[in-house]
Formats: sequence, structure tokens, C-alpha cells
Amino acid sequence: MNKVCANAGAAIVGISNEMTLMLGGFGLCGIPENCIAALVKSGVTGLTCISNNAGVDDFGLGLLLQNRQIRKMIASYVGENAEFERQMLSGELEVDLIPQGSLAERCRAGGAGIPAFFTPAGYGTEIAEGKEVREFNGKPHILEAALTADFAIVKAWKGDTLGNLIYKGTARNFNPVMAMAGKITIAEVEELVEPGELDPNYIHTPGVFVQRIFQGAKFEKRIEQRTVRSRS
Amino acid sequence: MNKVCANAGAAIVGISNEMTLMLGGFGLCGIPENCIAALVKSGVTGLTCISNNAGVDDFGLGLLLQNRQIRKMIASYVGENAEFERQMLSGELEVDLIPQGSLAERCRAGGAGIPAFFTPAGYGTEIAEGKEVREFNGKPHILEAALTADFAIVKAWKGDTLGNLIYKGTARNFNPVMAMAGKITIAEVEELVEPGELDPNYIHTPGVFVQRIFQGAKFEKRIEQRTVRSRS
Amino acid sequence: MLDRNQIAQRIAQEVKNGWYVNLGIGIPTLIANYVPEGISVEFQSENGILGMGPFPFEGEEDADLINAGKQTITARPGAAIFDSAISFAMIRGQHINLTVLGAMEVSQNGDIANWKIPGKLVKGMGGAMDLVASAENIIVAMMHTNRKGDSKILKQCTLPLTGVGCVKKVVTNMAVLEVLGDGFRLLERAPGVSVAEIREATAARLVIEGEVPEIAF
Amino acid sequence: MLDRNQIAQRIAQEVKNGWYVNLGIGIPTLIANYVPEGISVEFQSENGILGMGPFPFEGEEDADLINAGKQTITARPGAAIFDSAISFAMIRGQHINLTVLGAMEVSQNGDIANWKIPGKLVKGMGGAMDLVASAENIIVAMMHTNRKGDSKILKQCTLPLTGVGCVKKVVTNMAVLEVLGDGFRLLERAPGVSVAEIREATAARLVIEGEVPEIAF
Repeated sequence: MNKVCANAGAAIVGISNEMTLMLGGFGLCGIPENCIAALVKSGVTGLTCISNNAGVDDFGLGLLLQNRQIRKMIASYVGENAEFERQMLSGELEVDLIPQGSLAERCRAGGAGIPAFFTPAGYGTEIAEGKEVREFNGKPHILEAALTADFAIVKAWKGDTLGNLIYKGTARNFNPVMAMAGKITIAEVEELVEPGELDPNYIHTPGVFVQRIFQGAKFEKRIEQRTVRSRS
Repeated sequence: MNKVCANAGAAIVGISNEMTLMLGGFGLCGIPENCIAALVKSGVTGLTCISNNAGVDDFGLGLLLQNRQIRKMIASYVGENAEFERQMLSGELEVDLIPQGSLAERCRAGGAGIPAFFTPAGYGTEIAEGKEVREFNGKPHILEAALTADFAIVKAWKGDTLGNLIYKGTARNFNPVMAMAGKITIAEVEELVEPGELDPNYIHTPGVFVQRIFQGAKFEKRIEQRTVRSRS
Repeated sequence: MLDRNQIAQRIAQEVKNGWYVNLGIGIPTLIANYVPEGISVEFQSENGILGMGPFPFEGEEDADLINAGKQTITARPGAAIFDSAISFAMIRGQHINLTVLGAMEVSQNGDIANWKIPGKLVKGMGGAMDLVASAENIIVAMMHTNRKGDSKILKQCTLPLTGVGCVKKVVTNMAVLEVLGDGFRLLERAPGVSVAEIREATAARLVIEGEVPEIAF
Repeated sequence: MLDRNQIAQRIAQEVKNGWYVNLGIGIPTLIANYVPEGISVEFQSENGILGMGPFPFEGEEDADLINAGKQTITARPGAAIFDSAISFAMIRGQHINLTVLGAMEVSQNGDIANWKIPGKLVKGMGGAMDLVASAENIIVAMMHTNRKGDSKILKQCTLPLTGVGCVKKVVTNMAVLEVLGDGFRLLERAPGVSVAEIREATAARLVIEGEVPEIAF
């Protein structure tokens, strides 16, 4: 089975209207830029997108929002995007906010065959509404369900043709857990290599979780908050 | 806070009778040999040991069994040990057998603040007796509880003085999940280095999970099933 | 009658290109030797490796590289190592395409018993319960009857179960059987073994449709 | 009155040697600048790094190395990178010794509200709900009153909660307060701020025992 796709356009074949997608990344760090661009070009619409953030107005998932391709957003923090705000307030966009740790764990659970788990996060808040509460060790917890997606789209630093992935720095974030949770997982990488070039001991995502892989044409890697110190 | 201990004897200080220990390793691969030797020497008794296997008669946890230091064994497979068999049949040793994947996930859950989760493993078997059953996606699952331990004892390849660990090959196995689940986690490593010598991108166990670390005096690394092919 | 190697060889025919496969201890382990040329398969061992290769050459054994049977192995180019939680995430999450394991008993509704004989020493289930509860495609490799000649292909298992309603296919020394729920369909018979002999050795309901071909290699 | 930096400086006094600390966005981020010499602390950022260092020198920014505030950062020697699930495993599993975050309201039973104002745009809770539900040691850093002069130190929160009964201590521009359950104990007051002024600015029950010392740096 050949997992290698020629480009982002070939990698997203099969993503159609009304599907649920997971997209890796935290802020603009470690997002699958090339696939997002291809999705914009494809014009697919009615998407449910699961991603920690919703990008900024002119980059990341913001591009899909501008283009009105997202029907529902499942995220933990969406405060960097004016178009998102407009669509949410007007009711065009459905929004489901989930605590960040629960989002990560629910994706992992979806990939790991754990349909539900108890967590203390959100107990006593509106997040817990309608959810089962149970006490463990004297502390109340709520039951959270696994998340899966028709397609998970992740971005890695290096990958081999078998789908093994290595991420770089904090661009790792949600990518490994989402890679586990896609019915089909697409990985875009900065460098695609042959099997044997990556050390088996340092693979972050084993290839079994990845169905399609390609080397991205280019990575802008925009920085959201450039903070520096002086050399004084 | 200095995490570095001079040797195994110093590292196991505080482990006392009737405590619950987790010990990493699969078979004899990746077991904390030096700490086991120190535990034998210490004479501590009445231990509950959580470990995938129980060693062989004269190595690994078998040494603690020979010495009658284990009261209860929680494991997934214990078929390599005649003394274990004798103690179990005579009723001297209490045994709790857990499916291997549930054992790993229960340790991880213990370390991750997830008190319980649903898994399909063991449904319809005696493992499910007394456990809550719930259907998800048309498939029955059972509720399994997190495991934690007074001390978790793991073995890594390299570690730094902050407790960051890297394992080698399949000696990784249960070590990372158990490292997360110990109230106090002790790591014995083949090579102890200074902070900065391990690449942050390839740390398997972040130092936050490790409270004590030392370089083992020697590692026998016994092979249980030596299988080879001819060079013909 | 097939021998252990031939059972493995027959099961190897079921493997498709690009599959991820978990092989249990015993006969299943032998399957790796018989995967047809042109079929690329990655073997997972639940202690934490994907891309398991053949046994090492003598003198090249590495104590830190073993399979779930505790045997020394090698890693193929493109292998990946992971911890036990991720390993069973792969299994439970149904990322493995095929699981092959041995059994003491299989029943016609797909139940399997392979971990415990009451009154005898219990060695533990290892990863078997996770594997059978999760895998979508489970093939059992075993002898058709036990040493006393009693059928291991049953209407109902008598031993403590490892998993319920999970086995899809059984390959024995006598036959290839498909689990139907209320019986086994006899798909193929071992060279020289008659349908009557298989019927005789099978305690479960056997469904036979038309001519039953011999297993071909 | 303390300014934002002084609030951070006061909280930095709470940090003990060897601790792992998670700092929220805003005032908490400033704490890293005031950790006393001789105190070794590892900072965790919930997007996936332990051992966060200072901002990079200009020209050395790495888009692949940011903190939870999306700011470019550096990694200290001995840092570790991990995924979001492991990051919150650390948090939920109580491996982090201290969490400091901002708040809109804190109540005397330790409830905190810091993520949502009904009728206003909701940006989301990010990792705050996981942090406050899990951490054993939570300090809130905030202004004592809002822009209208209303107390943010309440008998009961009016805004949607982020977590219940979790805050241990509050450091504001006016005072250091300990959460008692049925009130706040006034531990210290900002230089030049009187007990009466603090009482005036506090809607919650305030417990004052003996002389209340000024915050010292």
C-alpha cells in the first residue's frame, strides 16, 4: 500500500461536505498549512472542524472561516479571530468549547479505543451540564466521550513513506493525538524520507496511525506573538 | 531539589512493608535490576507488586518471590516462574491478573488524573465480574479504575539529573506509564548525564514524573528466549 | 492433515498488502515466514514494536529488542518503538488489520477460550483479552482436536472465555472454517481429509455448501 | 498599591526550590522574572514544554517553539517537549506543584471565574478548566477591583465558573489573601494600603487576625 501522495490536493481527496475533520496545531504553531490551502481551493463546505484554535483572520483555519466552509467549530480557545467572532455572534457558526486537556484526552481516547473516561476538568461549570458526575477519591469527576473524525490532518517535521512521524518543538502539540483519532489520517511533512532514515526509538507517531503522507510545497510558519529580549 | 541518588540502596529509602510498588519491564526486558537487588537486600516485606510479569525463578521479581517479600502480585502474565506457581497454588501469594492493555492504560490513567475509563477488553469474561458494563457504539465495554503506587521503579537507558528519561528499544514497554503513576518514581539508568545533553525533542519521560534517579552499578540484561537465525 | 507450518502457511494467504498484523505466540508466529512475495506487511508486537523483523543473526542478539514471546528479534527499516499504552491504543483503537492467535476452544458464535483451565495453573491472559475484544479481523490457528481427540470446535466453549463473539475464521490441521454465529461454514479441507472426517471431529454445527475444495498452497 | 510586576514579584516568593510551575497568561507570566536566586524552578507551558526559558534574542525566534500564550520562547537545558495529552496528564495527575492564573472573580469558598462574561464574546477556556480542577496549589493573581471599582473578591461568584473550591490564595494589587472556605484571611497588605481600605474593597467575608503585615520584597 502506497501512502505517499503527490501533494496536498491529492492528499485531501475524499474529504466532502458535512464531514468532521481534526486539524493539529496550537495557535498557528504546527498547523497543516498545505492541506488547509487545498481545502480552501476544494470549496468543500459544511465542515465540522476539531482544532484547539480557529486560526487568525488571514491564516490557519481563519482561511476556511473567511470562505464560509466551516459549519461547526470544536475548540478550546478561539480568541484570535474577528471573522470567527462575527460568524459566532450572527449564529452562522456553531461553536463547541471544550477544556484543552479534555480535548486532547478525548482525541487520544478516540484513537485508543477508549469510548469514555472520567475527568475532574469542568466539574461544577456549564461544561458539566448534562454529563454524568461520579465521585472518585472524594472528588467529583465528569464523564467525557471520545472524539474521532472522518479525516485527521496533521503536520510533522519529518516523516517516512510508511507514515512514521517526528515533530519539532512545540509544533507537536495536538498532532500526535489527532493522528491517532482519524478514520483516515493525512500527514504533511517538511521532509519526507525513506524507511530506515528515522530512528525507530524516536518516532513520535508510528506509521500505523497514518494513511496518507506528503511533503508540503512550502511552510510559511507564521508567528502569532513575536516576543524577544534585547541582547543587552 | 536534587533528584540524584548515589545508588540503588539510597534510591529505595522509604519503601517499607505493605507498600504498593510498580516495576517497569516486560519479561526480563527493561526491568529495574539494581533496585530489585536493593529491595532483596532491604528485606522489606508484604509488598504488592504491579508489573506485567513476575520474572523468572532466579532473576527479576523472582528474586523477591524467592525471598517471600511479595504478598500480592498484579500482572498480566506470570507463566515463567515455578516459585510463583508454588506460592500461588499454596495460597501464600495473592494474584490479580489483568489484561495487558488494561494494565498499561490503568497505570497511565493513574498518572494522568483519569480515575476510570471504559474499555472493551475483558467484557464477557471473568475479568468483567463486578465491573460496570456500558454499551458504546453498540459494543459493550467495562469500567476500569486507575492504578497508582507508593513507589514506581523504572529502568531507562539514559537520564539526566532533572529526571528526563530515554529508553532503548522494547525495553521501553511499561516503564513510561509506570513512571507517571508513582507517588514517588525512582529511575535507574545506564547512563546519567547533565541537563542539556538529551535532546528535548526526544525525551520519552519528562523529568516532572521522576523524583529520584541514579546510574545503576551494572546491568546484566538477561535474555529470556534467545532466538537467532543462521547466517546461511 | 496440515502440520503447524502448513497451518501458518495457509493463514499467510489471508494477509493483504499494506496490512498491520499482530501474531500471537505459537503457530501464529510462524506466519511471518510464509507471507507471499509482493505482499508488504508490518508486524506489530504488543510489547511495543511495529515493523518487527526476523530473528537476529547469532551474536547480534540485543536484550533490549524482544517480541511479546520474549524472543530476541530485529527491527526492520521503518520500524517504530513505543510504550505499552500506545501499543494497546493501536490494538484497542482497531488500527491493526489482522490478529492471529491460538486457542483451546472456539465456539460457533465466535467465542474464544485460550487463557485458563480451571484447576490447572493459570499463567495469565497477557494481551489476548485486549486483542480479541478489539480486533475486527481475528483468525484462530489451532489443532482441530485436543490430545484426547475431543473437538476444540464447539457449539459453546466450556473453558473460561477470553472474548465473546469475536473470532471470524479458524484454520486447523483439518480445515478452514468461517464463524457464522450459529455454526461454522466449512470453507476448505486439508489435503486428503474428507468432509466426513471433519464432521466427525467437529462438535459445532457445520455448514457445508456444495463441493468443499482442498487447501491449496 | 502594587503594580502588575509587584504582584508577580510577591507571588514569586511562594515558589519553592525544585517546583514545577504553570503560569497563566498576563500577570502570572511575569513571575518568571522574579524567582529568587537559589530557587530552581521548571516552568511548564500546557501546549507542551517543560523547562521553558526566557524569550529568544531578536532574530532567534523559532515558530516551532512557543508557549501557551503563543509567544516565542526558548528551551532551557534539560527541557522536555511532549504532546497535549501528556501535558494535561501532568496537570490532571497533579505533577505540577503550583499553578498561577488570572481571574475575573474569586469567591470565599475558592471558586474561580475567568473564562466567560455572558453577553460578551466568549473566547474559550483554553487549559484553565483542566488546571483549576486538578492543581493542588492554585494562586490567583489579579486586581482587587474591576474598572468600575467593584470588588472581584466575592462571597459568591456571579460569572460562569471555571472551577469550584480550588483557589488557595489570592494576590491582588491591595493584599495577599488566603481562601478559608467561608471567607478570606487577610495575610498581608500592600505597602501604604490600610486594612480599612482593603475591607472596603472586599465584598467577601474578611478574617483579620492581629496585626496585618505589609508585603515585603
